[in-house]
Amino acid sequence: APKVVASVKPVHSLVASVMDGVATPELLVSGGQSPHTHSLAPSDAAALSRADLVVWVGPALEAFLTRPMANLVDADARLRLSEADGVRLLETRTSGVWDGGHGHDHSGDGGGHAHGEGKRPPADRTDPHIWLDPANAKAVVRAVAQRLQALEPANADAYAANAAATRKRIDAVDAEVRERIAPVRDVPYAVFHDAYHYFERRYRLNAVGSITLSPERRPSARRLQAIRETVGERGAACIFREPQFAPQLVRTVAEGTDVRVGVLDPLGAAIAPGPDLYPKLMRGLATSLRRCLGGKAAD
Amino acid sequence: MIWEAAFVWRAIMAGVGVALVAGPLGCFVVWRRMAYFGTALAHNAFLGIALGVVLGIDPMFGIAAAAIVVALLLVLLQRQHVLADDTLMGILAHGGMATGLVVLSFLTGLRVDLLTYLFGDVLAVSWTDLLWIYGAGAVTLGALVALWRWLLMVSVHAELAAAEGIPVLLVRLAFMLMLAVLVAIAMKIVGILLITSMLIIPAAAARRLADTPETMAVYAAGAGVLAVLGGMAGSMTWDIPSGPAIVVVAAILFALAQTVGGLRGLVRRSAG
Amino acid sequence: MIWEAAFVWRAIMAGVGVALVAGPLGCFVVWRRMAYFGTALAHNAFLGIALGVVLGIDPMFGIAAAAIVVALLLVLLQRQHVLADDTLMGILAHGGMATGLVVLSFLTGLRVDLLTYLFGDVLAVSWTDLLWIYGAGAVTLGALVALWRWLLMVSVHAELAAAEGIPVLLVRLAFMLMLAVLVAIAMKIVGILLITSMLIIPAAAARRLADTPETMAVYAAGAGVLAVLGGMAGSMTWDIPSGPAIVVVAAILFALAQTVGGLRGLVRRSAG
Amino acid sequence: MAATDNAEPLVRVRGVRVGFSGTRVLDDVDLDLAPGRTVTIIGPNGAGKTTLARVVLGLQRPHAGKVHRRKGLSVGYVPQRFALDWTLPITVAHFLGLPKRYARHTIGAALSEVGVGYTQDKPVQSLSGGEFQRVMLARALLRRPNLLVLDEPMQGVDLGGQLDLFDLIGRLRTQHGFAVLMVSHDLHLVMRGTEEVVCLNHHVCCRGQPESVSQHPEYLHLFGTAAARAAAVYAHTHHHKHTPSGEVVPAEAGADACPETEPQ
Amino acid sequence: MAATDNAEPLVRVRGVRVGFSGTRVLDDVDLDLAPGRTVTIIGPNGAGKTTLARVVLGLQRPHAGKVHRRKGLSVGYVPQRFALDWTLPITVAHFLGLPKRYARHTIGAALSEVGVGYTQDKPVQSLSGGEFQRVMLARALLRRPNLLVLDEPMQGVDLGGQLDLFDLIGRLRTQHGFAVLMVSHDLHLVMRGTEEVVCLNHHVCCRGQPESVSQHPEYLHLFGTAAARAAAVYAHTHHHKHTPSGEVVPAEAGADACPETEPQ
Ligand SMILES: Nc1ncnc2c1ncn2[C@@H]1O[C@H](COP(=O)(O)OP(=O)(O)OP(=O)(O)O)[C@@H](O)[C@H]1O
Ligand SMILES: Nc1ncnc2c1ncn2[C@@H]1O[C@H](COP(=O)(O)OP(=O)(O)OP(=O)(O)O)[C@@H](O)[C@H]1O
Ligand SMILES: [Mg+2]
Ligand SMILES: [Mg+2]
Ligand SMILES: [Zn+2]
Repeated sequence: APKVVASVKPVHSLVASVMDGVATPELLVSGGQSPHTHSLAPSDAAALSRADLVVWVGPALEAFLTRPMANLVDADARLRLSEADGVRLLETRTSGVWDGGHGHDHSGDGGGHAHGEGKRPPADRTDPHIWLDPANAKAVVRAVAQRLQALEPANADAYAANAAATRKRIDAVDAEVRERIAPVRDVPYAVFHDAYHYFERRYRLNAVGSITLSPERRPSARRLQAIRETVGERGAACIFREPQFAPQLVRTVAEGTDVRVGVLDPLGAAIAPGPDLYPKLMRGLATSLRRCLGGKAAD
Repeated sequence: MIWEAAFVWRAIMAGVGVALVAGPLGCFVVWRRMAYFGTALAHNAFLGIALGVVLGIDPMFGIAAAAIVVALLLVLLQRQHVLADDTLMGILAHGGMATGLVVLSFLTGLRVDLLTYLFGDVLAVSWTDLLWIYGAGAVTLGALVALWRWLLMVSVHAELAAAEGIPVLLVRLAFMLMLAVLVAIAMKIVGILLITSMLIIPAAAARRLADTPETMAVYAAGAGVLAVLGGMAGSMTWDIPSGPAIVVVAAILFALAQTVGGLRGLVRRSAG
Repeated sequence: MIWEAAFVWRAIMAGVGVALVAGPLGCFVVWRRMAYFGTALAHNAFLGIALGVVLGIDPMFGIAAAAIVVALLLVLLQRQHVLADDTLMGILAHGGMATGLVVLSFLTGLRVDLLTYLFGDVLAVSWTDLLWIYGAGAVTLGALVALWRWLLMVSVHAELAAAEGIPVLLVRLAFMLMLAVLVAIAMKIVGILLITSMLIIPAAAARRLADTPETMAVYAAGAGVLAVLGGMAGSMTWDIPSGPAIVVVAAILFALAQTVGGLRGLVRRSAG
Repeated sequence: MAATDNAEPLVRVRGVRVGFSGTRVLDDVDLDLAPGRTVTIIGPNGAGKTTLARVVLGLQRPHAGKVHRRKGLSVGYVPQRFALDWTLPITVAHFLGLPKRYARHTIGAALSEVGVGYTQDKPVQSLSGGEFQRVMLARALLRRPNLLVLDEPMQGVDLGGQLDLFDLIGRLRTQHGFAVLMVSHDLHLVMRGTEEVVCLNHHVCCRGQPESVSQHPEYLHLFGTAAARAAAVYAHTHHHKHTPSGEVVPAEAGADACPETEPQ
Repeated sequence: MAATDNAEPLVRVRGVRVGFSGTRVLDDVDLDLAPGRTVTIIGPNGAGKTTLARVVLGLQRPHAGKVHRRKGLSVGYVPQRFALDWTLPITVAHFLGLPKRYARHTIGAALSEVGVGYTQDKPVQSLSGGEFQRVMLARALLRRPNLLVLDEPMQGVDLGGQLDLFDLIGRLRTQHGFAVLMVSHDLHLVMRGTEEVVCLNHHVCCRGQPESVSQHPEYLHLFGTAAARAAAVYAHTHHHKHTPSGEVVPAEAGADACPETEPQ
């Protein structure tokens, strides 16, 4: 079987699902490690240099992999998902306050355009959280399966079957999430960092804004106040923090309002890696949203 | 209006609190060539967190412990008189950070948010944080005032001070610990970028305008407060992060002071 | 076995190449109290990247430009003789970083991963990278050897050197630029943690054992090479990240040298 | 130790030995410093004078022997070399008030007494060499110490100033009764107002009152020609060579060459 | 400028003025340094002697006036104050080979000539005060300069050493024909082997050959008593006060007090 390496947990889960019963792909960033501060151990480097296929999203997410991908991995073993066929990319939003509107395509301030093939955003402006849209997840599965089939024609059938099954599971979880979220779809909420654009668009959620564009960029007083005002004006019910980042900023925004604080885990930090991680992750997001927006605060 | 938001006032109060202590303390950092100290502590925060996890204690205590160990090691290594302080701090900084990374690599599954320590966030300061800042600040300032003349004497000439009966080693140690505690607390709350900047930059800006150590300390505190107010105003007017905005204003004040100091020197000379 | 993998050999060669240049250059960093310089450049990488984006050029050139600006500003500020180098570098480091962050905050939607530069990765070195390292290394070493005695003289006593006709400012500038170029290139390839450590720690370890500047330079290069070999071996054996492993071994060598140096001092004294 | 019987010494040094990397700098040195008395150490360059002063001050740990300092000793010290960099903004007046604060007029008076009243508000770093020595002396005297340790305090001080400062030290010593340990090369000046002279060349070559020491064969051996030549300097033509420690005294002229030195 | 007609001077200083924060340290100073000749600057502490030496060396930019240095001038310099810290491991022999390398025996010979041959392999930082001055002098002489600038080079050197070193400098000057600019307080020593003496107290008070200068009213005004007292030091009792620059010469005794000084 081909030696396959995947970068982060959600990607790894999709790949593992396609390879189910054939082999197990290796995971680079395990546990709750951040792809930001990861440094390669020799075993990682060895795995990369031996790999027949390395699946990652792209430099916007796994910056630490940029040079290893170029220098350790054979050119024909690289699979950059942000360039894969069928993956619809979004540009990162430039403003922290969105006009919501259930994920319709809005241009202008706070916009962030969808890009089909042919007009991709530049790499450093790509929103890398592509797996949060099940349609993209299916595109990923298709791309991975294609590559695996080409790599190992002997198992082509198995991969095809697995891919089909995975897509089916994705559809199922997609429906499940949609259904679970439906009651709270119109409830406004805010998030810590702008990681859920794909998810919002897919499920037409009413997210009103994020505290920061990405965790390493600190918000300005003005933006913080703007998000506070938006939260107040739009009557947001919840604001969601993330497990790996300190909760103070979220508390500051929630302060003095009756906004509840919830937790969203877009990377599956707390879930065991494997084919089941992806559905669990998506369901987890839905559950968290549903629970908080429906009236229960976390922590 | 934005000025009405409590978090803005807390941020300003936190910044001012840090500036008031960091200014005078930073003068000694500048005189004693210890600009690297904050960075050295920050690098060791990594190790502190790892230690905290291994020992099962709060990472904050791990960080404080690492800071104190760094301070002690530094005083110990200084006694050799063969390497300059910045070299020693560089070794401690990088050695500590590398050790922390190695330890962390064994503790897989551990979550370390380095960025929080690097950038912190004045905007996320809570009332409890303010208590910590002003509490630790008052203690530090008190100790600084109490030790002021001894510290100065040791900075002027350590051997002379020792000959005259000042317990040089203890004074040094006390200073390091003051600094370590302040940096460790402030690092957690406002981030290492802001606290080390507030230590160095206002003190350096004050240098050209001051004639005595005391005026320099007062000017440094003043420059720090100005930087906080200016930076916060900038952060509220334009969409720029507060910590960096404060540091940039401090750097601008430094550049201004350099220019003013230079001009004053010119005027004096032509008068001579 | 893993030792057969080409990337391991490339990593060792890169490490050895960096160590051979960083050792001798690092001696001057230690003598001239410039341990902070690498960190200052690294902090300004942010600004460099932002500049690169604004000007639409490769971030690598932006970083190199920022490094050169920092070096020039430092030489300029040094001429005032009022603030120590570490303070100046601290100001440049934090001021530059904060400015970079502010500029980036206007470039909305741009993602910059600073930490990549912090940690770099020796294991991901390509053959082209090796060429860069050895090329820049050879140029730097050549310039260092050519300027060696002048640089030494300026380090001993800048005024004396100036009186005797050495172009002090040019020599300083040349040194800063050498350092800036080396650090900028190595930062991109092996990360700032590794390059600044390799500058400071082996040189500091060599200090206690050396009697002349030249032996110190040679010992520093040797200690660096040892650290690379030891660190890589440790990294392979326990599967820990290579960069930090090398730094930890260097720190251990430093501690050993301190002990040996201390013992030697004792022996000599009792013989006296 | 004839002269030290009348009072418990402030500092008592016995059999002290100091070595640096293979060479013995001080060998079996005894010294007593009693209140109100001046001891002057003379000796060629590299003889260990500064090292001995540092031993007395507790700055250099002796590798053998004993040093006993009286409790509550307060020290005024003028080190031989001292450079302050510009990072610290500090005026002369402020420097004199470290670590103990004094009234401004006290400081002004102390500075005027050493002849540099006009430097009061100058940055310490801007002083000329001689001004700086005077300021250091003023600071040491201002502390009203029990023990004043002066390591070549007249370096760079102009000639008129040297005489005045010697007199000033003598006057204050009489007034306040402190002990003085002085290192000096100027034999003429040394011989005035000192109770005991110690000729040091790694070991104590000879010691005693100035008059008796200047007759001592060891003293003449070390300084005789120099002293004679200094007096005859105008008319002098040079045709012999006199080099300092390690070269002037032949190697075998070590401890054995000093039978006159009192054993410990 | 009588003495400078025979050769183009190595350095020509004209009407130089230097001021620091409100005080004028040098005022309208002229100076010529010609090959093979020694010029000695004497003056009280704070008179501006070091500042003038630094102007000659190009280390201090004059705020008015002109300094012309001959092209290709090679300089040997012994600064007044200089401390080296321990971060740099450097032996005396190595220090002498900076920036130009010399054969080890050349270095050894140069060190022996100033009486510290035994320090060759010691770290520079470990030297005693006098040893260090001697090493600095050896280094300056070794460079075989056109111009030797010595700022109180005998500080901390023992008395025998001072005489020998003065003789050495004189001998080498005769051999190699370099110019010497010397700052010194020791009037006795100064008067030997110098062609020109400049009495400086911010402005040039008087100048000329040693014999004529020592008769000059300005000279006597500045140094008369000191010189007399130094000679009579053993028998001397002190009852008048003589303070240095800024205090000794009353404020109105500025440039006007020197009618004898040749106008520029
Ligand atoms: N830290 C040290 N390491 C090595 N050698 C030292 C150290 N300190 C002093 N020495 C050596 O000890 C000897 C005595 O030094 P010391 O300073 O006591 O001499 P000194 O009598 O004060 O001379 P001077 O009259 O020149 O000041 C010198 O030869 C010096 O080189
Ligand atoms: N950088 C400076 N800033 C301010 N004042 C200065 C500076 N350098 C020198 N001075 C002042 O200028 C005056 C002359 O100094 P200079 O060193 O030239 O005196 P000098 O004649 O060499 O005295 P000495 O015999 O004591 O060495 C002194 O009063 C000194 O305080
Ligand atoms: Mg001495
Ligand atoms: Mg002088
Ligand atoms: Zn003679």
